[in-house]
Parts: sequence; C-alpha cells; structure tokens
Amino acid sequence: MTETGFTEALRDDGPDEPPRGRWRDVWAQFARHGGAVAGGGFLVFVTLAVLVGPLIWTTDPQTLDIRAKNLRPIWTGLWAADASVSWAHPFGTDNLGRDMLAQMIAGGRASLAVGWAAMLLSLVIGTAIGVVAGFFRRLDGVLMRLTDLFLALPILPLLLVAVTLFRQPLRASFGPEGGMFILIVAVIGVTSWMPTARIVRGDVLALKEREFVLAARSLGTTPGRIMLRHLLPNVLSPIMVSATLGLATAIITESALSFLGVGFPSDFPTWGKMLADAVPRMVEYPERVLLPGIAISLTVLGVNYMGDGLRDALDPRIRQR
Amino acid sequence: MLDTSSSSDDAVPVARIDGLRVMFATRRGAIEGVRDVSFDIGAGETVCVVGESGSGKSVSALSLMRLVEFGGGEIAGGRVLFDRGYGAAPVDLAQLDQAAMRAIRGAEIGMIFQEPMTALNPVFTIERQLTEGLRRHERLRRGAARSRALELLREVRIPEPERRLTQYPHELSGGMRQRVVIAMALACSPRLLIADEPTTALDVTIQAEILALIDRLKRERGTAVLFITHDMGVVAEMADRVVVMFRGEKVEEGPVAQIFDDAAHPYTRALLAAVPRLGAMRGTDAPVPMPLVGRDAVSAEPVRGTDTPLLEVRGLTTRFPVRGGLLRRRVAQVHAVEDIGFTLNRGQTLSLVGESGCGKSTAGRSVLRLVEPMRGSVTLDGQDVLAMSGADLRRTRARMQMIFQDPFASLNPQMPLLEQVAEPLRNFSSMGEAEREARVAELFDRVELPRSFMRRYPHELSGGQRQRVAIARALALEPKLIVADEAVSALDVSVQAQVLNLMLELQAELGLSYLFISHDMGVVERVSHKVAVMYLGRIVEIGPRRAVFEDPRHAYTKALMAAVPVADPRARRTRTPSFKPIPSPIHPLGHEPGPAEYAEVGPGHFVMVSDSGY
Amino acid sequence: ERGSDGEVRILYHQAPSILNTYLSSGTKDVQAASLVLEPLARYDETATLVPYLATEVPTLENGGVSEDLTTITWSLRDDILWSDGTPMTAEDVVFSAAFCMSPEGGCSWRSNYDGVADVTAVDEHTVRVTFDAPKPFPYGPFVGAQAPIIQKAQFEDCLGAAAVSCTEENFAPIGTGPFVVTDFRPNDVITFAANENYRDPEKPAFATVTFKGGGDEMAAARAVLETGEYDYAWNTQLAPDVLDQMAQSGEGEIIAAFGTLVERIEMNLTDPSPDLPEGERSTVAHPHPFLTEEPVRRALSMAIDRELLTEVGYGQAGRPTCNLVAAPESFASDNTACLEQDIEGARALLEEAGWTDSDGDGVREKDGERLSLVFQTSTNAVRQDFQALIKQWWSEIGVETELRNIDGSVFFGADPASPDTFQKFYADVEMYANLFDGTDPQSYLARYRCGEEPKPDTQWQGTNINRFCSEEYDALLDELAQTAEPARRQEIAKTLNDMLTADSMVIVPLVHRGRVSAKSNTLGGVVLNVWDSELWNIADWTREEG
Amino acid sequence: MLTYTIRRLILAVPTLIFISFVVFMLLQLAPGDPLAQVPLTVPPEVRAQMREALGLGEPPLVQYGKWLWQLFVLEPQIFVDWATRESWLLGWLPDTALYSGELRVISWQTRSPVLDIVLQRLPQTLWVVGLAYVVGILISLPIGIYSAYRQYSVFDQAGTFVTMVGFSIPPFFTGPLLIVIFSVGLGWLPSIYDTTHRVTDWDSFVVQLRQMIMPVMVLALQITAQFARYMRAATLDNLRQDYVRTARAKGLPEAVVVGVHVVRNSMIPVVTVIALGVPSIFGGAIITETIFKVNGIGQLLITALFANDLPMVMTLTFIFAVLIVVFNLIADVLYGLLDPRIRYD
Ligand SMILES: Nc1ncnc2c1ncn2[C@@H]1O[C@H](COP(=O)(O)OP(=O)(O)OP(=O)(O)O)[C@@H](O)[C@H]1O
Ligand SMILES: Nc1ncnc2c1ncn2[C@@H]1O[C@H](COP(=O)(O)OP(=O)(O)OP(=O)(O)O)[C@@H](O)[C@H]1O
Ligand SMILES: [Mg+2]
Ligand SMILES: [Mg+2]
Ligand code: NI
Repeated sequence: MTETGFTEALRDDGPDEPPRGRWRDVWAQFARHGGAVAGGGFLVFVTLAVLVGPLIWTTDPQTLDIRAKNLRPIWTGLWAADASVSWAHPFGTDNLGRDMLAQMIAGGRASLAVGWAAMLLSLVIGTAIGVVAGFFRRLDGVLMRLTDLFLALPILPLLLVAVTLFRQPLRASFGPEGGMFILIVAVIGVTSWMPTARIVRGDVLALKEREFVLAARSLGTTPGRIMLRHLLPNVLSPIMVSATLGLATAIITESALSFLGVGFPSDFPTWGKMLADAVPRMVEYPERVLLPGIAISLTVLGVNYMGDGLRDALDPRIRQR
Repeated sequence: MLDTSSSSDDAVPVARIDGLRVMFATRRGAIEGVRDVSFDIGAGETVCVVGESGSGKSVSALSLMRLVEFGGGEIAGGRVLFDRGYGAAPVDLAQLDQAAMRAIRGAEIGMIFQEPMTALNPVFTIERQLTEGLRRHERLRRGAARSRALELLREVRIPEPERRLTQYPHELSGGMRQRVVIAMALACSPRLLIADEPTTALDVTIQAEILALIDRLKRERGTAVLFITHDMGVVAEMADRVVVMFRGEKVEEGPVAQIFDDAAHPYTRALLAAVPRLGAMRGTDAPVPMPLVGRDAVSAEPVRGTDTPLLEVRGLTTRFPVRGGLLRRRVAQVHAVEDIGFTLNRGQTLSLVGESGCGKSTAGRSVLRLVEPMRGSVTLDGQDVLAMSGADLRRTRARMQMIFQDPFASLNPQMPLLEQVAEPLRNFSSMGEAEREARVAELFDRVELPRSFMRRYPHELSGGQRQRVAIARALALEPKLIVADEAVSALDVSVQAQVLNLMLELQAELGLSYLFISHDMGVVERVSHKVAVMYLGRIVEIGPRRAVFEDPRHAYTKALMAAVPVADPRARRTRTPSFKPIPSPIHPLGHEPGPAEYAEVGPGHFVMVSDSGY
Repeated sequence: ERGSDGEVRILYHQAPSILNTYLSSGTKDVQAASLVLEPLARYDETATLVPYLATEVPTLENGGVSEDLTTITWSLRDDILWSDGTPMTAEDVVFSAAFCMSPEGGCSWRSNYDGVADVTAVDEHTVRVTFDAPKPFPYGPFVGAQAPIIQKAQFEDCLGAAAVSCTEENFAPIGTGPFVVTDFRPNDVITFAANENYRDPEKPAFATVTFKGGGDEMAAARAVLETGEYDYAWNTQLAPDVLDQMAQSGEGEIIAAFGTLVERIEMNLTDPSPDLPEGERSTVAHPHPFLTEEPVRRALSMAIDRELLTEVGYGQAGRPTCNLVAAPESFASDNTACLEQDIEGARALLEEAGWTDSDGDGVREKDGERLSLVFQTSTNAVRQDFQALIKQWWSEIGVETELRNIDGSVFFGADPASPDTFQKFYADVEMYANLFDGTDPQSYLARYRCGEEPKPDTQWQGTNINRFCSEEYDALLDELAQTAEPARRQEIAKTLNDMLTADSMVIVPLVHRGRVSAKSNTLGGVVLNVWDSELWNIADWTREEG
Repeated sequence: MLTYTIRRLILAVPTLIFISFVVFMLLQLAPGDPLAQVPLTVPPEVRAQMREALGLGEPPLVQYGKWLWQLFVLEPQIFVDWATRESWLLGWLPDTALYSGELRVISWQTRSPVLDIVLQRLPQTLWVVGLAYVVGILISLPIGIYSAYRQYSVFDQAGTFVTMVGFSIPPFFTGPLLIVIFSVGLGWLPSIYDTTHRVTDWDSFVVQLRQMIMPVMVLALQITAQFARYMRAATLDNLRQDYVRTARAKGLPEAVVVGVHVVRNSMIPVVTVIALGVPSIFGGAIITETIFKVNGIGQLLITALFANDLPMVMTLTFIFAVLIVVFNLIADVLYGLLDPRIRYD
C-alpha cells in the first residue's frame, strides 16, 4: 500500500459501490428470503386462483345438484375404488350436491377479502391509536383506557347491535353481500385492534425518546409529520407481526360469525364456514374439513413468512447486511 | 507490509498472538475481520492497541478469549499461545475446546468491555454478577465469595462497597459501573487483563481514575494488560508498548515513546496528527483548522468572527419536575440549568464544557426551546425566543439548528438521506421536489459528501459521513446559530478532526455561530472563541478561550484541566486523581438557590464567586 | 326394585337453568323439573290423558266436569307424599294455581290457567276449578308437565314478586315425583336421587340421575350413540345421514315420535319493504305487492319438493305434510296435494297470473314488480340447507330469493326494537316450526284471527304472523270455542286448517317434524312421549344388559 | 411503586364505571329478548307479564343504577357477612349482619344471584383454562428459547411452522377432531367433562386428569403458539446484548449464560404478556368449554348472551373488565418488579 493509501484511509470510509434503486433493493432482499418467496408465491397463487378461478371453473358454487351429493374428491379413487367420484366435481360435492371446487374458490374469495380488509382496518385503527397514545402523553391515559374498554366489550352483543343498526342501510346501498361484507369487516376490525395499539404504543414510547425524533422537532417538523414520517416506518416490524396474526384471526372470526348467524347469507360460502359446516361429517368426508382447513393454514403461514421477509426487506439496516 | 517484531523477548510472554486470522461469515460471504496479526504481551506490561473504529482491535481481543465464535466469527488461522504459568508449556487457545476455554476465561484471562452501560446484566445485583465467576472458578461458598467481592470493590475504590453489592447496575454511575466491570475481570486474579476501550464512554474525570486504577493493578500484581483504545491521550498515559492496527492488520508496533516521537508508519503519523492536544493552541485567540497529514493543506487561517452579539442568554433556568405521590404532583425538581447567562457573537463559537450531567445539553436545548426553560431570556437577533408562540417558534427554528452527539441516533434509520436533509426544506419552504433535490445536492457538496450518497440510508455510512449529513441537514435552512451538542464526541479522532475542520470552514465562510457543547477539553480548545465551564447547572467560569485555558481560576476548572490525559508519554501524571462525586441536582420544591455572582478576573473573563457546590 | 340400577345419565344440549316449572323459560327446564314435580294428570304417548296425582280424569261422563262446562272437579289420590314425607293435599293444588296466576310472578305457563275464575279445595282431597266461561276443553290447569303441583309449605313465601328471591326453593323444589334434587348447578348439571317417599315402592329403578346440560346436538348424540358415556340424549336433531352414521357404532339407538310440530313457511301478506316508513312496514296498511295473490303463493308451494326436504333434513324424524295441524290424527286434515313437486305447474300458474320473465333475467315480473323475495329463518344447519334447496327451486320457476338467517335468540325473541324478530316479519317469507301443547288445536288456530297480527300498537306482539284476515275464518273460530262435541270440533279444526293451507297457501307447511332423541342400548323402559315431558315415565326406566 | 399502584387503582374506578355504563348501554341497544327461549306456544300477554316480572319495564338508567347499587353495595355486604361468619380467615370476628335481604343481582334465566353462579363456575374454568395456560407457558417458553438460541435451525423452522399452523386452526375443528380420535375411535378419554367430579384420591385424580387432557391440549395449542413467538423474539433480542458476552467472559457454561442471564431478561416482556393474558383465563374459552361441556365461565357467558340474560352478561362483562384493568396494572407493576431499571414514581 502506498503512503497516500494509508492516509487517504483517514477520510471517511463507507461502502462505495453505487447505490441501487430502493425498490430493487427491497426486492433483492426479499428474494433472498426463501420462506418469504414461498409464502408470497402461495399468496399470489391463491389470490389468482380465487380471482380467475371462476373463469376457468365455471360451476356455480350455489347450484345444488342433489343427485350428485356427497361425491368424494377425485383422488379418493386412488385408494378406494368403490368411492363415488366424478370428474364433473374433482373436489367432490357437499351434502346438498354443491361443487366443492367452486365453493373453495368462492369461499376463498370471501375469506381472503374479509381477512385482508379486516386486518388492514384493525391495523390502521390500532396503529393510529398506538402512535397517538405513545406520542402525546396527555392522550395516553384516555386512549389506553379506551383500549381497556374495547377489550372488555362483549363481542356478540356488539355484533348484534351493529347488524341491527346498519344492516338495512348497508344492504340498501351495497346489496346483501356487499353490505354484510362491510359490516363484518368493520366489526372484526373494530374489535381486534387493541393488541396492535398496545404494542405500537410501547414501541413509540421508546422511539420518541430517540434522538432523531428530537432532531426532527428541532428542524421544525410538525407532530403530525413526525408521527407519519419518523415514527411509523420504525414501528413497521411489530405491525407486521400483528398483521400476520390479524389475518388468521380475521378469517377465523368470520367463520365464527357465520356460525352465529350474523355473517354472510347462509348460501354464501367462506372457508371458515365450510370448515365449520363440515365438522359434523368429518369422519366420513375428511376432505371437506381438510380442504378449507389447509387453505386457511397455508394462507396464514404464507402471510407469516411473507411478513418476515417483507420486514427484513423494508428495514434498510437488514437489507444491506 | 511493515513488520516490527516484538522487542521484549527476554521473558516468556503471557500471551502471544501469532498470525491471527479471523473470518466472519456474513450474508455477503466470508469477510476477514483480522488479517495476520501478531504481537505478544509480557507480564507486568501494558500493550496498547490503537486504531480506527473497525480496525480489528476488539476482534483480536475477543479471539484471545475465544469469544469471537459467539459473534459469528471463526479463527481461521494463526496461533494464540497463552502461558498458564507453573512453567508449563503455553497452550494454543485457538485449538482448545470451549469447555477448556471456560476454565481459562474469567479465571486466567479477564476482560473489561467497551460499554460499561451494557456490559452488566441489568436485572442482577452487583453481588450476584461479581461472585458468579468466583463461585465457579474458585469454588467459593456464598459467604466467602461475598467477602472476596467486597475486597475487590475496595480494590477498585468504589465508595460504600457494602451498599453497592445489593444495588443494580443502573443504580450506579457510569464510572462505578466500569469499575465493577473491572472488579469482575480481576476477580480471579487473571494473568492477562484485556481492557477493550474501558474509558471511551466516560468523563475525563472518571477516565483518569480508571486509568490510574488499571495502572496500579499492573504494577502491583504484575498482570499483563492488553489495552485497546483509539484515544492517543490515553495511550500516552498508559502504554508500555503500542500496536497500531489498520483495517484488520497490524501496521506498526513499538515502545510508546518511539511511536509518539518517531512513528515509522504514515498511518500512525496521520493518526497522531489528528489528535487535538491540549495546549496546542496556547497563545492564540482564534480557532485554527487542524493540519492533517495527507490531506490537501487546509487554510490555516484563524477564524475570527465578529463582535456583534447574535445570541444573548440571561438568567436561563431550566428545571425538570420530579413527580410523586398519589396524584403525581411535583414533589421536587431537578435543577438542570440554573441561572446561566452568556453572549455569543456572530461568526464565533462559545463552548460549554463540564462533566456528564452538569446540564450542558439541557442548556443547549433550552436555548432552542426543545425543552421549556422556567425563566430567563434568550434573545436571538434581538427577538426573544422564550416569548414566542408555537408558530413563531417554528419559524425561528429555521434560524437556529442543532447537531446531536450521536450521528446514528439522530438520523432516522428508515429514511434515505436525501429525505432527511430535505426535511427542513419541506417544513419551511415551498420548494418543488426537483428544486429540493438540487438544494440537497448542493449541501452534500458543501459538506464534501458524494452526491451518490443521497439515496443511501444512515447505516450505510461511516460515523464521520453520518455526522456530515447531520451538518448538512442543519445547514439546509442557512441558520445563523448551530447548537452542536457533543457533535464530534462519538467520532474517531481522524474523522473528528475532519468534521471539526469542516465546521470551522463553514463558520469562516457562512459566518455561523456555534454553541459548542463538549466534555473533551482538547477539542474545545481547538474550536472555541469563548468557553463556559459548567458545574451542577451553573456556569462557574466563562471567558475567552485563551484566558480560561491558560489561566483557569475556578477550582473546578483547574481540576477538569488536570484530568485530561495528555497525548504525550513524557508528560505522564503520577498522582492518583481524586474527585468529589457531583452532588445531586435534585432539590425539593421551593428551593431557590441564590443568584450566580461573578467576578471579572480579566477582560471578559468571569469566575463565579457565589457557592457553586464544588 | 328401587335404586337397584345405579345411575342413569341424561344429556340435554340445552342446560336447565331453573327447576321451578312455573318460572322456567323453556322446555329443557320443564323436562328437568318433571323428574320431581308432577301434575294431576298428563298425556301418555298416545295423547290420552292419564291420571297421575288424581284418582281419575274428570269428564262430563263421570261428572267431574259440570254440564255447563264451567267447573271441573279433581279428586286427589290420598297416598301421595311429598319427598319430605308430608302428605300432599288439596291446599297444595290450590296454591299451585295461585302461584302461577299471581300477576307479578311472571309465570311462564300462565296460559294453562286462562279463564280460571277460582280454585277451591272442597276437602282435603278434592279440588274444584271454576272457569269464568264455559270451557269445552278444561284440561289446562294441573295437566301436563307445564302445570305441576308445587308444595305450598315450601313456596308459601314465594308468591308473586317474591318468587325470584326464592333461589333455594326454585333450585330444589320438593315434589312428588320419583326423584329429588340433590345438587343443582344452573345451566350445568343436576343430580337427582331416588325419592324415598315415592308412591310406588319398587320405583324408580335408578338410584341417581345425572342430568348434564350444555354442548350441542352433535356432541349429545355422540355421547350416547358413539362413546356410550351417556344413556339418554334429548332432541338430537341432526342431519339424518350424520345420525345414521353415529348409530352404526352400536352403542345406542335413535328414537323418534311425532307431535304437533310443523316446519312451515309463512307468507307475509303485508309489505315489508324497507322503503316504507318505520311503523308501517309489514302492517296491514300496506298489502304485499304480490304475495297477496293466491296463484303466486300456490306456485311457490308447488315448487317445493317436501319429500326431498324431509329426506335431507330429518330422515326418520320427519314426514312431508300439507297441514298446519298435522297431529293428533283426529284433527289432521287429509291434504296430500302439495306433496308432489310440480315445477311445470307452478310455472304455468305464474304465467297464467300474468307473471312473465319479459326481460330474460330469469326473474318474472308483472307491472314493474319483480318476483324477488327475502327469505328469513333462524340460524340452524338444517334450516340453512332447506333455504338453499328452496331458493334453488324457486329460481327454477323464476323467483329470485335472498336468504337471510338470524340468530335464534333474536329471531324468536320479542324485542320490539329489533327488526329481525319473526313477529315483525321484515321479510317476504320466513320459515320456522311451531306446535301446540296438549292435543287440542283451538288456541293454536285462534292465532290467525283477524286483529291478532303483530303491529306497532301492540309492541309487535301478536300471533297472526301472516297478517291473515278472513271473516269466515273468525266466525268458524267462534263456533269452535262454543263446541264441545269432539267430532264437530275436529271437523271445524280441519276446515280452519285448510283455509290457512290448502285453500290459500298463506301458510306453506313443509315437514311434520318428530322428536328425535338418542338412547343407550342398555336403557330400558324408555317411551318417547311428545305430548308431555320426554322424561315422563323415568320412574319406569331400567338398566338392561346391552 | 406502591403509590403508583394505588394511584392506578384509584384511576381504575371511574374507568370501570364508564366501561360498565358503555357495556350496559350496548346491551340495551342489542336486539334480543330474555324470553326468546320461551316456547312459541306461550301467548304474548303471558310474555308481557313475564317481562314485567323481570323488571324489564323500567327505564334503562334506573335499571343501570339498580345494578350498580346491587353490585357495589349489596354484594360486598354479603361478602363481609360471609367472611365474618364462615371464612377461616376472618371467622373469629363478630358476625356482621350488613345484608338484610334486599334483592341481589339476579340472573333472569335462573332467578338466582349471579355471583353465586359465577363462584360455582370458577373451579372448572380455573382447572381447565388455567391449566391449559400453564401447560402452554411451560411448553412454549423452552421452545421459544431454543428456537432463538438456534435461530434458523431445523428446530426453529419446524417450531415456527407448527406454531403458526396451531394458531390458524380454530378450536371448533381441533376439539371435535380430538374427540373423534380419542373418545370415539380409541375410547381412551371422555368427551364430556364432569364438573361434579371431586378429586379425593389417586383414582379420582386420574379420572380428573383424563377428562382434562383434551380441553387442556386444545387450548394449550393456541397459547403455546403465541407465547413461543414472543419468547423467541425476546430471547433473540437479549442474546445480542453485551452482558451475554460479559457472562461468557466469566467462563460461565452456556446453560447458565442462556438459562439464567438471557432467560431472566427475556422473561421481562414475556411475563407481562402472560399477565395480560390472564383475564382470558377467567373469561373462559367459550368454544372449547362448549365443545367439551366444561360449563365454566365461558359457557355461562355464552348461554347468558343467547338467553339475553342482561344481569348475568353485565356482571360477567364487568368482572372481566375489572380483571383486564387489574391485570394491566399487574403487568405494569410486574414489569417494574422484574426490571430493576423501571421505577414508577
Ligand atoms: N460479528 C461480526 N460479524 C461480521 N463482521 C464483524 C463482526 N464483528 C466484527 N466484524 C468486523 O470485523 C472488523 C473489526 O471489528 P472490531 O470490532 O474488531 O473493530 P474495533 O477496532 O474494535 O472498532 P471499534 O473501535 O469501533 O470498537 C470490522 O470490519 C467489523 O465489521
Ligand atoms: N427530561 C428530563 N427530565 C428530568 N431530568 C432531566 C431531563 N433531562 C435531563 N435531566 C437531568 O438534568 C441534569 C442535566 O442533564 P444534561 O443532559 O443537560 O447533562 P449534560 O451535561 O448534557 O450531560 P452529558 O454530558 O451526560 O450529556 C441531569 O441531572 C439529568 O439527569
Ligand atoms: Mg471495538
Ligand atoms: Mg448531554
Ligand atoms: Ni338445539
């Protein structure tokens, strides 16, 4: 090494390679996470399946074909030669002869839509309340007591109230299914934001003591912008975790709601409801619980892994390492 | 590659590192942390390892303990010979299994870690942590271990050792904590003591005490000491021999005097040149940029500034409430800043110095109203900052900015630098996206950062670069006043020198005024026009830098000056410094300390004559 | 021999919450209490009245009922002891009536005492009930599990409003039945022990009864049929294929019997449109746009395959029916016309009535009105299957259906604030099941009297769910109330039934539902009785070797 | 710390009253009728009378006031009377007779005091849900710690997989599945929980154990899934701390370094999370209790809800709210106790 080599080294040294585009970077990091890619891939697959599925598999999920009831999935033929199977219904049919494949597709669409929407809603509420409570000391007490209140609220009466008060107007403007969708999403969202709020608040309490928040304040940044631009991106990781758990809870809660009769119309399939409906016959027709059960689990797992990967990818510190 | 082989071959060294190579497996593949490093340490000898951050000092030390493995590293080559005494042949630690290592760790090699704040387990008492090693290695019973722990605490001169045993780490001050860590390392009377930057995070006063302590141990027990630091002042104070490291390699080794007087390697020379030495500015009035080896000659023009006042602070008092009781009423107050006053001229620098907790940061923040002062007046450009309403204040903030101590902490880790530097512009001007970007690019040029860095994130930069970004951000609105709160304390010496030069350069060009907060007397001497020494919330002495440094009047100022290690091995101190612990700044409600009274001892040089608590 | 057969375990998927029949709120409580409390007479499995605590059933013939039909005189057995050993007297009987008739008491079975003017103890073993008007069917008071005798000594202080604070008494009434309560955990478990003072020294054969509540039909059936943990499960109403599958385990069997329960679709003759102002929806002020047309109603009925519904939903436990009063045999009309599904006929009928699908969207319309229905029912797996099937059939005849299911506690509740009760009927058609107690359908048929419809003025209380109104019908009802002669009564009842069903299709009966319960193979003596408590003859139950 | 606790407790009172008021109003608004289970054969006039008898005619605010009075004045009196009369702790005190027979909080379904029923239900809920909680914790913590210690190992990956699947499968499926396998198929375990069973000797203990296994496992699966994730995250955090290196430098074996130093610190956040979950034990696990007929608090609540038993729902919800508030507080206090750095003033 030359003399100037050593003394030049006194200059700041940092990575020198030209920076890549931010999103390219995010993608590169994401792609490195095997689980994330698999999870994301599965989600894309499922989403595509439920969106374009009905175009390919045109059987109507609500059509009853009572003569073809209780058909087994086509693959049962592999080990039980005498099983009643039909290529017209590759996943079999239920006890009223509705096509399981079509129901899986339609049910997936409903479950995923409810799951995502409710999860997003609860995240938005939870994060907003958490950030505000953590940031403004004066609001903290009130907001945290509000959280307690919501934790203590009995969900079932709340639901019934919501259904009573809002079903008719929502039905009038969005149709029976659309209205119910909004109602369900709202109810699940409104009753499940509390853990997120608590976690986010905790993190914000710690974050706002960090110097960069003070720095932002000294730069004349308004509290709103501080929360939005500085605090929010830094609480992404706990939010991701909440999101994963939230999606699972939302999908399952939806099924519990239909179970209680406050959900979608009874002939409107969702994965959760298919699972619940199939439980009494799970010995004779295990596929009817397994299909929706596996679909829910894989979706949740997929979101979990994708969340992990996304969290890593979005954090510039991890991204570079 | 230069090679200076060990000079003390007369006795069997306690430890000998031979061709050490450490690899880290990272996501980007294996990287070398340390490359072919060799040196040895004899009994009763202090070997100092110096070098920039990231040069492999800690990795070498951790390899000696075989702790690198737990950090994802691996000793890929070389030998680490350790003499276990009793005349037995030295063992190669690199080959030992972890079980055998456990018998050596703590018992025969003790280690003091870099961060006293985090090196102790926060949830266990001092006793528990101190006796753990004793009970394991020496199989002491509880009572015996306890008395041995007490002995150790006395040895490291901790006041009230009995009480300390039952306390938790956070209840001790940084200095005490570091002494506990030392006591822990010494517990089993190790033959080799590794001290990894034991004082970097501490005040000069505490630092002086700890250095004295380690030195005494070495002399009294004949312990071999491997001392890691990047502070040349400390090296001069402590070392028998010095090993200079650079980017994972050893570039030079030699006796301390030789290194300081006649460094062979250009890197060593550059490093030494970058150290602001106390006394270097003796006889001058105005700050001058530091001459740096290897850099284009910076203009050595002194920065004089003007004599028109920009900022006038009078009777500024800031107290923090201590709440208690059922209703969380104020029960007492922390008198963080108590009746301070000073005037800062345009284009000049006023430094606030003092020990940790004396209220420097609070003073700086009060001026910007980042904390609400209780009373007093702060006049910027003739406008009373304290009287302003929210909106006015926000607008005024455009004229006064702040640079924080930790460049990493003060930048949002999740935001690209462009955004961060553009933030004040976004807040105060109606510039368009493109215009803003152009302005940021200009600012990057201004602080000598490549424009390509605009799209990076803080962690992708080195410490010095980050601080430049912070400076760029502070400059974005072309403020008149910058409060620099320990703005260079966290940086490597060489980087620190560059940032200091940059700040001086900007001052000369833009006529900036700095309120410079630091506890590093060397730095303060280099940059300030005026100096205010703070103690317990008050300014005990204030005056032109030259007057205060060359003729300190207040007893506290004198003690502070004396505690600063001098980067000159011949000027070693011999006496053990002893400092009074700082009294508590917490007073009950209604306690009104008397006003600060000053006597003018020279032109513009005031010394507090009323009781300062010192 | 009493107590020789050990324990019998009974499972009710709805748990009893109180053991005082008069304060009970549902069948489950009445049935649990029937182990302890007994009436003077009750119906057996063939719907004939048999005396219990009385020596015989009073009739006109034996002079127990007065010629003018206003009094009935019961003579009590003199060998009846309460479980605490004291004898039962006429005073207890008089008290029981007083208890239920006290206005603040909130007696659930008050209607059994309707029209009672006075109850007096003629002597220690004779009680006379006087009605304020001739009562052709005087077997309301003290007959059946819902009107048992309670002990005066025990409940004396619990009359009227004080009834609710008598927790101990309500939880462990002293009775004359085969068992006494040893432990009562509301909504959970009751344990009974054989009554030492029971009149038949040989009975009951079981020493103790464990009466568990909770869970669902599925689990209840499983516990009897598959795991054999329980001996008897009440109302194991499940899809027939599921039940059959379970029964194959060989632990137990399914028993079924038919009462008066009929699953039906009710047509709303008023307009439930949400566009109407609140308070006018589903009131007689606004007739329904198309359900008032008889051909439409008939077509809807014709499109339904009742055989298939029965097969899917009830199996052995149901029969397709065209009658509102499907039992007892003597009162059941012989309609069978509706049993045959006739999609083509239905289409033709609609076509003829002017309902055509002119715009080709699969839904018929006339004068801008589409044949589009909201079809509501309570949440229940079988009902949802029915809804799906019926929706399908109706779509085949060009009728569009929106399904809605509502939680039972709301649907069958009477909260006037809720838009979802079956009384409010904010839908075009709704499906549920109803029945009448005892064997006489008079009050049941009287529900459809003009003016009995739920409306805002009456807080939406009312029994005429369809808002049916026919002078002819009302006149016949009046006649029925005056008639005592059985043959004539039956004839009138059949006519009334036909007016509601076969003639007008205002009510579309679907399935005559039986009661299904599950019993263990080792349990003997079980006689399923749908006219009274299912546990009416528990004194005769025995353990048999499976 | 003590004053902090007291202050929070004082603040809790208005909070709770407010919560109870909101819940009450919500229940008032909710459609549904306590008489829904009364057979349809009962005529409307009788229903109206029954409704009167339940006190439903009164204005809501009066009902609410009554409930408050009953719960906060009468019930404590009864408790004091009982304590001085029968409890072993205070039984020696002279008997008090504060309660003089006013109407207590009466359930509409059972016409009996709500609190008596709640007390009756507590044991089985605590046995089953509580045990599941304990089992869940005992399983999840080691899994979490080991997963973190061997991050990205096969064990860690498998742990993640299993816990996520465990979390995403609803108990209304796992419950019947277990019953079909273990009760119907194998006949090993009872499918119905016997709440009257008393443990007196070894055999009866075995019986109790057998009947608890399935509900406990179903619940524990979900609990394990959650806590294992928390524990793993907390341990990962702490493994990176400097004090771990210090501990190793002392020559401590890994078992002590991880098992004592790291775990003790990682437990701080986890313990508070655990404390926050405790109210749910008392709240019962509605679905699981119903499936196995445990008939605990959860089943009580759900039946009360379906029967629109307002006083019962109200009281249970209120108790639940109290627990939530109290355990929030306990979590905060525990945090302070476990972490000597935290001090509340
Ligand atoms: N766990 C690790 N994984 C990967 N790289 C590491 C790890 N620890 C250290 N390194 C790398 O090894 C090199 C030497 O690091 P080391 O910690 O020894 O520096 P240092 O001289 O102690 O610096 P400082 O003064 O900042 O403490 C650095 O480049 C660093 O990036
Ligand atoms: N927000 C606050 N609330 C209460 N007390 C505070 C607060 N900020 C600072 N203090 C107290 O005020 C005193 C002065 O603190 P300050 O941070 O100004 O010291 P400093 O001189 O900057 O120290 P350092 O060199 O460690 O940064 C200290 O005793 C500190 O504990
Ligand atoms: Mg280091
Ligand atoms: Mg400071
Ligand atoms: Ni049922």
